[in-house]
Amino acid sequence: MSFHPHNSSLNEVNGAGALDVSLGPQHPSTHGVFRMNVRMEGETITKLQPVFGYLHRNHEKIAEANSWLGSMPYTDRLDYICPITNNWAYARAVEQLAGIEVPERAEYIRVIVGELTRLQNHTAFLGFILGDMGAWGSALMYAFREREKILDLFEWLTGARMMVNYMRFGGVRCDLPVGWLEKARAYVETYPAFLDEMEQLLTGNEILLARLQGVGVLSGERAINGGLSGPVLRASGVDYDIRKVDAYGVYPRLSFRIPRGTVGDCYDRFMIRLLEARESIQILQQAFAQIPAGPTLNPAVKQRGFKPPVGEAYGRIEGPKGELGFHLISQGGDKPYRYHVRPPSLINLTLLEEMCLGTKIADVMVILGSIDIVLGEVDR
Amino acid sequence: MHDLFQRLISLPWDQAPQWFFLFPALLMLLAAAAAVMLRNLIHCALCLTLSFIALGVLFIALGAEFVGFVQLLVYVGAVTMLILFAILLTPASEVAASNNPFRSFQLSKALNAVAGGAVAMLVLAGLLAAIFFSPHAQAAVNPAKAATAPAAAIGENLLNHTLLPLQGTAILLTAALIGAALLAKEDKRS
Amino acid sequence: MNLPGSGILKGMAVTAVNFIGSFLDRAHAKRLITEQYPEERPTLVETSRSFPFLVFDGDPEKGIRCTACKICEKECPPQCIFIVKDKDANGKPILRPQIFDIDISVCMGCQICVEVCPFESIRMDNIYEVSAYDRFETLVLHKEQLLKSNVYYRQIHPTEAAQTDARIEAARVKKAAAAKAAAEKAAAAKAAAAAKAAETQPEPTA
Amino acid sequence: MHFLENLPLATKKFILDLVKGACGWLCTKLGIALPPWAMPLLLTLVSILVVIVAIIAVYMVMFALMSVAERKILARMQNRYGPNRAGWFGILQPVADGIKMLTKEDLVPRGADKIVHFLAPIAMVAPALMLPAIIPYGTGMVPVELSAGILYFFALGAGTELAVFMAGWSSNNKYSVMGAMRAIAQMISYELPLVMSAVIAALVAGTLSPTGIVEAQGGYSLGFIPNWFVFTPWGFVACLLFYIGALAESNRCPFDLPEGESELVAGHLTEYSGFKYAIFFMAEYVGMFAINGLLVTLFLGGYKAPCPFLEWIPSWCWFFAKLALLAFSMVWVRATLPRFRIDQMMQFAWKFMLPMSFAALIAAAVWYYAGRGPLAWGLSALIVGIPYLALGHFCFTRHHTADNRRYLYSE
Repeated sequence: MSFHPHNSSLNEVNGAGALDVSLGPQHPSTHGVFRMNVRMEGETITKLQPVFGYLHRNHEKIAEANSWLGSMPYTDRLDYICPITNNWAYARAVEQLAGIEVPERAEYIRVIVGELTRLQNHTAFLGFILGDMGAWGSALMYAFREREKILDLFEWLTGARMMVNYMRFGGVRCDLPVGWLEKARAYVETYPAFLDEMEQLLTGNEILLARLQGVGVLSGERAINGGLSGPVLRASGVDYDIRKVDAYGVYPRLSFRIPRGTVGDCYDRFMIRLLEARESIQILQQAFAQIPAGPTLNPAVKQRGFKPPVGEAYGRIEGPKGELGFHLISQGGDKPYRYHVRPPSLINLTLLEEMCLGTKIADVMVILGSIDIVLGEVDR
Repeated sequence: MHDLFQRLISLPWDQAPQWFFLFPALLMLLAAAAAVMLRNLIHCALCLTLSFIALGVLFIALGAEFVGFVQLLVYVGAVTMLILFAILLTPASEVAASNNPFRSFQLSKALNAVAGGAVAMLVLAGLLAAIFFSPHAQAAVNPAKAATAPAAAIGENLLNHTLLPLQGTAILLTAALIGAALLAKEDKRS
Repeated sequence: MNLPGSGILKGMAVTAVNFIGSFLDRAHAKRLITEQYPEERPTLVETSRSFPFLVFDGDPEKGIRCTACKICEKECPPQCIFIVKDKDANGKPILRPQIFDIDISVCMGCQICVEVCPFESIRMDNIYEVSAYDRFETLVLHKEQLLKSNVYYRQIHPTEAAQTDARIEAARVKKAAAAKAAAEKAAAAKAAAAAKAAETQPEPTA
Repeated sequence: MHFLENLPLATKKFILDLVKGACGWLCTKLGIALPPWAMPLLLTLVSILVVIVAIIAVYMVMFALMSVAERKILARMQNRYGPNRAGWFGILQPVADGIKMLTKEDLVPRGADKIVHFLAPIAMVAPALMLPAIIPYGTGMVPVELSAGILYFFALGAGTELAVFMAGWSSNNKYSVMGAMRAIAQMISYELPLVMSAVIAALVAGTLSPTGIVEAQGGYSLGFIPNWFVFTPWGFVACLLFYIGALAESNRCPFDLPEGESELVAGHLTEYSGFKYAIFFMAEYVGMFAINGLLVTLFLGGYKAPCPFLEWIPSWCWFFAKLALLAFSMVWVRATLPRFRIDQMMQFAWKFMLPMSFAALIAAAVWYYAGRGPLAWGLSALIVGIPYLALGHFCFTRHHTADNRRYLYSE
């Protein structure tokens, strides 16, 4: 649709007094190559159509042509902000499929790296959403400063900062290096102070409150109907956390609380992340105290040439962004027959239009940011 | 060469500033003509702004700093902006109806033009009469009086001699503002 | 009731603290953690990994551990390894790669090849300056570029290399023991046979 | 120190003398008789030229320094290093940026209105460079002494709105037009409180001339507190309002909606590249310096020293020190605050800033007529304090507060 302000006006497109804008795929704040076809009256959104697939990398089909183990490094690249939890979800799905036991120490290590991932994802989220609101990067830089230190821990543990390829069927690839646990524990000690700093920078800020409160309200019922999960769902007041519901791994042995919002607007989504980060610190401290010695990998599992029995399994975990699940079908071969990812980012996006209608164009960016998507996971 | 230079330098250059007023004056007239004749409405509005600016410069050149600056502030800063806003917010179908009178010459249009010209002439004549025959204007034209702290003099005048009309204008404008706000609100509700 | 604007002032206090703190953070540990890369080289942790290389003992030609079994080629998820078995003069395959290429523009550094290799011959390097002007030729590493000595491996990954060496040594010892046992067994069998022969032989002579 | 104080004026005088001497020498050498009016006219022209060159040079240097200082300060506030590759501590970064901008391709969209697209940067930079003319930089250092100087400033400032509109509209890009619309709406809204708070200072000083306003702030009360307007209740409020208005007028965070990079890509600048973009950039910075200079003049005592024993430092140093402080604070604000939304920006202007500026006006009048003593202080503080709390409550804290949220926890 062509647009010529020279012989028309802002209000003239389709004669309906509306202006159609294609936001993205190349746009500063669509969090990657995401596109929204937006119809606006003035600056108010009257229609929004998300378009994705610009980052499609054939993940599921590649996995069906690869060995079971060979898909593990690919899962790193789904949600590249938190690769370890992607590993975990896939490993858990395969473990369910083949009925593999995981040693206790490995479960604790999984919880530790998983919660560290949650910490850095949630603080990075605070930075990203501030960026969407036009704050020039301070919160993002502070979040990334701390993320850097967590990534250093990951590098020490797994050899890579982001593309970790750490989990294995029945455990984790390698044990914690000597001194890792002490360093991680000392680091987590400093985290509450950092969260306090972030909270002081952000939560009282009048502009931020005005930008977030009452924007993109989503009722709990709609959130459930839309299949949403993770912090977005809990911000709408739904008490649903797979760590509690499925009680997988060693989570039942750790005491932690699930925060949930009451309004379901962007501010609640923002605050839920902060509160969850504080709970993650609790979990980490308990895990540091409880972690036992022992093997980290089930020696009965043959990683190379792994052939699970014929069957079907859906393994899921509570990822930092929501329910991350893998649906696997095995025909007994060395490759999955069907491999399907249930990415939280994609499912959480489905109600984007509903949240955005009637808001201003600047709010669209904030709402999109409050869902916390990573395009690697949306498009796969 | 030497003589030429001597003659050139002996020309009455100190009188030159008096002729400078021709630049803004011509610019103002040209821009005003363009504002009437151009096809593109935005171009018309921009030309109108140019003519406003030139008028402001003329005021300043005549020593009426205060009026000149107010001219710029009010006309360039506010009136033009409102005009541009109005153009951008008006649906284009209504905008497109405006046409260049010289492109499609018709007798009725020519008659319209003549009638419009006549009205314009009458208004101009009235303005000129007001300038040249009104006693206030005669007093203001006196350059000796105008040059002394124009801003202070205007303020003095407004708040002493014409306080009542000023307050009346203020009430009128406030009423207009409230009315506009109410109208806009009504429109939103329906 | 909060004073309007107090939240903004609190936020500005945080940025001010960070502004001053970034000048006070001389150790670059808390606030100013950026590494000034070309001047400051990162100190890599021992486990750090980038791309695979081939380990040899002693001589790069004779000491190459790889037997061109092609397991890594088969297991590599993005399929960036290409191996051709070497042949001797008679065209008979020998347990050595003639061509061993890794396209590091495709390699994703997952180290699955390392995990599946039964001969401890492929390991992860920690080089990180591999940019090149040509993406097709220069970034395909050939056998000559991939071959690095076990000494180098011990330098970059001491713990892991020690474990590997121990495993190889154990395997060697076991093999030697097995060979010795086999030799002894053979010798014993021979002796037994000889004894039997000796037992049976005297009869006719006796 | 007396020498330093007079340095700028002495330099100007020296140049004029030089021109005069050279001219006279040339005329006698060539045997030309000058008419009596020629030398004064020539000297007037030269002195105008000297002032113009000086203003442009000073503001260009300040722009160059600011463009690197802003990035460095912002970086430090975000715990980064900022530019440190070009020259010593990155000091040559503006040169590198300039070369980059000059060598970049100048793109004009095919559907653009080429003439207006070309004229917009010029219309932007011309008024911006004329703005600094009326600011008193030191004792006796006013480039143009105008009796209605404040008015001149706002009259020219209106020109930048037009330029932003021209840039946005002529680019024929949806983002650009939206940015232009936002720019106009924002500038019209914030012009009002800006002018109102300037009027307050002018009212108390009893003059529209910037020099007069600075001189009205001379002297010290109690021997050490300078009589700057910012140290009175009404002046403090008016100063803050003017500061916020200045942020909005110079399109800086949190009022950078016209550029609004997270929603409008770059707003009215989307289709500009190369040197035209650099000119916009420069005009914005020069405009920012100019409006900060006016703020210094109106409320921060202009070129006056903050305490009696520091008066030996040249007056123009004080002016630029205050200017630098304000520029730093603008970077600081940028490092901290997110951007307003368009409707909130408008509400803030009309529902908060405009009534507050009226309150400050009344407070100033009360302070003026109640004798400037403690009673006047208390009264005017009440007159600005109560509306502040009330408006703050009704516009912001009533709707948006962090305290009214509850978060439930489930085990």
